[in-house]
Amino acid sequence: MTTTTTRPATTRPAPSPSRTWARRLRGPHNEGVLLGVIVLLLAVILVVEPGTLTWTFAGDILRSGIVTLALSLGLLLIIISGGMDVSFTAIAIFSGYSTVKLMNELGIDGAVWPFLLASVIGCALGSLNAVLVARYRMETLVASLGTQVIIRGVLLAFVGSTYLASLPSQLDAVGSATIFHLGGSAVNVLVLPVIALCVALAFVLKRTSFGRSVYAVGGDKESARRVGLRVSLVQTRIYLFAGLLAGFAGMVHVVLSRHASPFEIVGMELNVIAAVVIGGALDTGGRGSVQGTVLGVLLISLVQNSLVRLGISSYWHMLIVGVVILVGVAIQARSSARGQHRARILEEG
Amino acid sequence: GSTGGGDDTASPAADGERRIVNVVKLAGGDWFNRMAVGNDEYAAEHEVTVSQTAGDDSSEEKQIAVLNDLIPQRPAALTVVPNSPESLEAVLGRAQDAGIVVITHEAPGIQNAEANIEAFVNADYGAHQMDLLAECMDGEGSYAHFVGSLTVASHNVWADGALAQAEAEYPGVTRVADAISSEEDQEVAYQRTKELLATYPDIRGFIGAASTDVAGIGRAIEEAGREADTCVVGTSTPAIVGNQLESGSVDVITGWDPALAGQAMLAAAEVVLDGGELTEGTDLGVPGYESLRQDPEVPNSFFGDAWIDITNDNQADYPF
Amino acid sequence: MNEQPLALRARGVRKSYGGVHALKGVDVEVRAGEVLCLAGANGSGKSTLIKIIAGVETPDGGEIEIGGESVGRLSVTDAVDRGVQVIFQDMSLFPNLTVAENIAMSARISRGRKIVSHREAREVAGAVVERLGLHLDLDAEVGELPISDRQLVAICRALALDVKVLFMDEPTTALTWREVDTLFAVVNQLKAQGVAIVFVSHKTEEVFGISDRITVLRNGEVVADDVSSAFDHDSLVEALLGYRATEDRVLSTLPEHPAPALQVEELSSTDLFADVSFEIGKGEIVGLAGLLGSGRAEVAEAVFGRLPITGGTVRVDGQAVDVRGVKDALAAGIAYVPEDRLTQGVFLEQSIGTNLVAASLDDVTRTGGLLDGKRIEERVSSAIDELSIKIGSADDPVSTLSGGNQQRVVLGKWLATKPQVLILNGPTVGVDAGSKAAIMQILRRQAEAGMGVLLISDDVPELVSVCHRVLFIRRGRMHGEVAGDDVTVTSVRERLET
Amino acid sequence: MAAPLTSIRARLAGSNTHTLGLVALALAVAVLFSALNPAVYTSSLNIESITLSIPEIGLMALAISIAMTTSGIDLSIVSVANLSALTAAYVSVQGMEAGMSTPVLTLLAVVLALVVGMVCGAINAVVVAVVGVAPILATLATQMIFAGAAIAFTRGEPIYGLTPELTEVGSTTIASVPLIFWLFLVVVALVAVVMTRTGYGVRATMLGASATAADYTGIARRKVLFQTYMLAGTISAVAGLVMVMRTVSASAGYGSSYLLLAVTIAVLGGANPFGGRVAIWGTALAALILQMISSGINMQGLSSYVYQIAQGLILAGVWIVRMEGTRASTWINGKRNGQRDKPTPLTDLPYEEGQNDGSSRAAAGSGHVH
Ligand SMILES: Nc1ncnc2c1ncn2[C@@H]1O[C@H](COP(=O)(O)OP(=O)(O)OP(=O)(O)O)[C@@H](O)[C@H]1O
Ligand SMILES: Nc1ncnc2c1ncn2[C@@H]1O[C@H](COP(=O)(O)OP(=O)(O)OP(=O)(O)O)[C@@H](O)[C@H]1O
Ligand SMILES: [Mg+2]
Ligand SMILES: [Mg+2]
Repeated sequence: MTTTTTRPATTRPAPSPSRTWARRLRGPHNEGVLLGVIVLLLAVILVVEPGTLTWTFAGDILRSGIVTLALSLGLLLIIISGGMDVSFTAIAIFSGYSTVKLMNELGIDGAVWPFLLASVIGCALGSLNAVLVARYRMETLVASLGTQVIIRGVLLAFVGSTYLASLPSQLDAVGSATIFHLGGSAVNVLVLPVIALCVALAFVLKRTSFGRSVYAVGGDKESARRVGLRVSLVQTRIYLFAGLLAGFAGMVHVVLSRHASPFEIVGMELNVIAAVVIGGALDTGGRGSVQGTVLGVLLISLVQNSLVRLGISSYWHMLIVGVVILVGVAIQARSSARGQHRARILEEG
Repeated sequence: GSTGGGDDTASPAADGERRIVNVVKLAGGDWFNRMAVGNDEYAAEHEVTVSQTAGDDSSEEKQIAVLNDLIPQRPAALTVVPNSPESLEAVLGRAQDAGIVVITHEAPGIQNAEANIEAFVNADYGAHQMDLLAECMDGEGSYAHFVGSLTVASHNVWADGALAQAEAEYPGVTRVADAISSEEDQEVAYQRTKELLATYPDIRGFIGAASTDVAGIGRAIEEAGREADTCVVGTSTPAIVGNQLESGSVDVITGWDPALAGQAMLAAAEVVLDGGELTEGTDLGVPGYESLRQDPEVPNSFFGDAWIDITNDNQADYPF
Repeated sequence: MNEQPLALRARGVRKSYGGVHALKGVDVEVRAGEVLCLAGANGSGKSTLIKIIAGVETPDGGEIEIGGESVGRLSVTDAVDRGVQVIFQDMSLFPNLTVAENIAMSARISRGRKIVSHREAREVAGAVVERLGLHLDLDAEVGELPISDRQLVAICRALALDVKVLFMDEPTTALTWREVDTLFAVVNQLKAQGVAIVFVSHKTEEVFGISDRITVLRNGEVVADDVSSAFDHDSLVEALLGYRATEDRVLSTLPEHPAPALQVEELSSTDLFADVSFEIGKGEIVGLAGLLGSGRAEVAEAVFGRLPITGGTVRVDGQAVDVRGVKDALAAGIAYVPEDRLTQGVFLEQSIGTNLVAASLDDVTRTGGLLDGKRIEERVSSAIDELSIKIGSADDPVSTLSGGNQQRVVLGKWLATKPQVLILNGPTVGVDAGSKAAIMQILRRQAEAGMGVLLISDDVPELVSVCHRVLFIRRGRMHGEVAGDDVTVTSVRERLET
Repeated sequence: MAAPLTSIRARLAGSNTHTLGLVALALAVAVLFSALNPAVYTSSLNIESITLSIPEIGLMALAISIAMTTSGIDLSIVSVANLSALTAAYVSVQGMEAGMSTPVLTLLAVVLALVVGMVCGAINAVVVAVVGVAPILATLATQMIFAGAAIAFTRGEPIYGLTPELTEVGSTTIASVPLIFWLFLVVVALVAVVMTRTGYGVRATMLGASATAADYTGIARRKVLFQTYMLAGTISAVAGLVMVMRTVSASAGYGSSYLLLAVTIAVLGGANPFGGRVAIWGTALAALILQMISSGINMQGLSSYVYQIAQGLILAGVWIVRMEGTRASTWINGKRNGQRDKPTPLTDLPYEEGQNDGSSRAAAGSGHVH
């Protein structure tokens, strides 16, 4: 095919090499900045209390971050699509608790299928959000406020409100199955499926049509519709998928803590949201990555796990965690504001 | 009759029968379900209808709302286990103004109640836990104290009582840090214990105040394989830590029977409703509350002698 | 040409939004290899028709045939599968995705792949960009691109797939005339390949330059349909308006020696423009011309306090003004009608009345701090009368108005602040010829009342029709001026090109 | 010609049908529960109970509603209220110990509590308006900071006690309605005037409707945000005063369950999380409705979890009814005008081109840095 002209359509100078370098270092969602903050924090700990940084410490952080991480994955999906969710904690505990309760009542046991069952329950509960958001176009935060109280209410009123002190034995065995030790800290086998889910979600987001649709919907819903994406279908899938992930996370929580209490997890939602957002997912949608979320969870776990080790009185813990979260979201806000440039117009000289 | 789970607050009383509502910290949960069992037993034996209710989470504001909503229904008496005694004063005052008798539990120093019935003197209870811990630790070593939250008064009194006892009686026993909050969450207790074990490798004792604290502590100790050289003492129930008592990761739990505490409140309410008076030595007819002690400084404050120590050996005796 | 088969045929298409009848039974036909221009004033229903044929909107009635086949309910993917592609008026891009991904998006969706490959996306996009002879950074995020590049991305996206019917809804509003040339070359190429093209533009020159046939819509109905040669400029404008309008040079009367309203001296803003100096007298209408991306909008935004000034001075009425923000500019008496009416100019979902007083709230506040309802009412009704804004009720949201009326609301908002200097950036973009003439008339009237006006526009005849002088800017520096009788369409074009 | 003042009301009126719906809902709830148990539900004691419970949560919802008008949110309301309550209680207790005259002390306690609220609001404002953090995240963090400060300051212990005057205000009733409820109504009325009849209120609404257009209209974004978060902080402080007057005590942990409830009430009242809508009286109405339901459910002896479920169902239900109502009326109009060959299947309705998309479009289009 013969082309018409060869003149440049736009006379914008190419971005300077230093800027592209800085941009790459920063990462598409400011992951680089976050990594910097984490390194800085580690350096501070190293100076203040060098004995703290041990393999055991790493193992403990892994252990404490794993549930938050599992919970954050579904939320990430929702935040990328431009939504907000506070119901995932209720979905998680509903799925985990009712699975164990069911196993107890029927007297059946298992190690793997309970996780699948909990995921299915989570998916079913996610469909409530899906209906409200995709069918009725309800504002996502509002929809999830409603479903959170409904799901928790149904759980406590109709499923059960008692503490289940022990899990069926095969399931409990998962909770004590160690794959290896990091220092003095046992690394539970459930780390593997959670890591696998992270990898899988990263793949889904980057390399699948569905994943790219999530970004597209988060970027501009009307544009998505106009290129032929069925926005409500994408949203339905997102909320089902997020429900499934929350259900799985609930089971991870229950198994790792080796008991089931219907009063747990709910109340954690703001912490998880903070982790995801510090990880670079803007609340306006269209942005976010699994890598960033992992770093966000890491940062928050790091802070929460080092306070006692640094000998800081517990009266100060909440204040310090709050300050760290504030610094994290502020850095994100500043660097994404800096990301918007006006193209240079003026000729040199 | 009565049921747990707060399902029938206003079940209409049989004509002329006295109606008492038991307002607890949180709807559901083993502890208060056990209290409801006690209520049931009491109701079966006396001419009284008892029901239990609570907010949907253990916050004082929800409890206030529940009480507020109950006042217009004018039950004869309210037996209340406050989430925060101070916050409830005003609404309990309203209840009293409406002619309702108010009896509380776990609310030392409360003013707007005809009586507050404690299973024991809180500071003594803390000291008793310290005695148990020190005995287990042979009077040597450092320990940490968990409370459900830094804003739960009784937990903090226990912690102070234990510390005072250690300072007075066990010079070898020291506390490693301020009381640590578990946020009433077993998982948090577990995490903090792991951090404590890492930070203070020679720590030897743990006391937990919230009923799930020792469960979390015990789990961390089990994972670290430190059952043998650590001592875990705390307030809990066999339903929660039975397994760990068995495995030795938790050594002794202490507490009181919520069923009996519930009954003691009902009995006290009936004494007042019948025009009687609670005094030093009153017998409520409930085990452990046969001879109430009255606080000389706070006349509406009464103590039973109802704490129990539960080890693996006797846990079968306490089905809650 | 007429031998070619019908590529698209719509019959009796109807659509209403609430009470607004956007289309009242429209018949349109295009043949393969034909360029049809869909002409019509603002709100005449052009975009609605396109959205319906693209499967974005559902019609209330009517029949659509694509490639000789009647289609029932049409979804976007159905339309794409049948070879329909659209360059939407608002571009409909994804600001958070890269250029490559934006361009390859419809291709990806239509292929229905489950797994995507970034390499493939870059290849697809690269091929289109190269075919069109464009230079676009495929890895840049669209949200960071200037508006003209976004327009190019939207064009590329529509051409990434095999296309049989191409709709172009005002694709040139953000382009310089050079880029328009490139686009037209592409259109001619596609035409030669037998693609049917439906082109929408408000610029009559473009319409005559490219189209074989013209279908004119007015108020949701087809009022004329003929080969282009059957129309001339005046008859086309008359068809779309239903009455005659002209674009002759009519200047407002200028005082002998006008006192300066705005003096800009050696103004600079890092990376954007430098040493910009000019003066506007009271009663004078001055044009500022330059290609898109020449810095003309940036100068205006800097004077209005939206961009940082790094050197030089601004004087209003002889007084130096330290413009650090919009508030300072407003206080000095500078008003600015921005480029993008929908996002910058109006509060779409707020009422017309509120929009009209939004910039002058302090004037309608009583000493106690409460708003003065009576004064507001007077202001609003006088603005509505003065600017002849056509509305149902002042309580209706601005979004219910047509483009021209929305722009009058923006003007009204600023005139209420009684500015000394009024700067307008593309005030008639996407405004029909009738409203355009009315807006120019408003400018002349305001100038005669002593206001200094700076008019930035791409529309050369428009500049010629009202400006006493025209200034030129190029790559961030002033580039001469023409004044008085030297202001002609030819002279301005020449200046722009060199 | 209608004036913009009325049009500001008309915007309310855009949600006016909404407000009317809320009134109808309130009546329905009142009738339902009165019928179920007239003796208790309509007793003056019950009215007193209901009106006693509303003010603190209603005020917090009001603070959120205002933040939502500017398309923000304030998650720090409960922490701020607690800090203010603690301040009032602390000043009272310390002052009475020092033997200060109680009227002076009362004034001091109230003023300091309000100042604390304003300072917290100003901190939120700095983070939102100057640093540029999205409000939901900014206040998520400051909420922890304020609560953390309260815990660090009190070591978690409640402060018990208040000047006699404040205690009196908290326990006085007029016509079987508590004084604090009348106070609440006054605050609501004042805020409604501020939001609909002052320059600030209109600017805040405009800013919420479109931040970009507000910038180009010379509405000082930072200033308006500052005023907004200071106002929200002050209202939270009033809520804190109401709390402390009601309970005669304050603690760092009080009211943790109020946060999501307050958001729910604000939304139910008609606030739009995307901004541009003023819903002050609607918020007050929504607080009333939820409290009436809570009281009725308790009266029926149902578990508090049933109330939770009801709360969620109402939130979702109000929305669904509104949506289905719109669908139905479009459909009926279409029929009446003979404009429709066949009814549009519900699932195929185009994606709403509302403010929602408008604002995302606006955000995408604004690449300007200042
Ligand atoms: N989503 C909508 N909701 C309500 N009314 C609408 C909607 N879309 C279009 N309209 C109305 O339908 C009519 C036709 O609009 P349309 O966008 O098709 O006009 P147009 O000819 O493309 O105008 P322009 O030249 O300004 O682009 C207008 O009155 C417009 O206000
Ligand atoms: N551009 C604006 N944006 C937002 N609010 C404004 C603006 N202009 C005025 N106001 C509000 O109107 C009130 C009265 O306006 P006035 O012009 O007297 O104050 P101001 O000089 O803008 O205030 P400041 O002293 O902070 O600059 C101000 O206190 C402010 O609340
Ligand atoms: Mg041991
Ligand atoms: Mg159009």
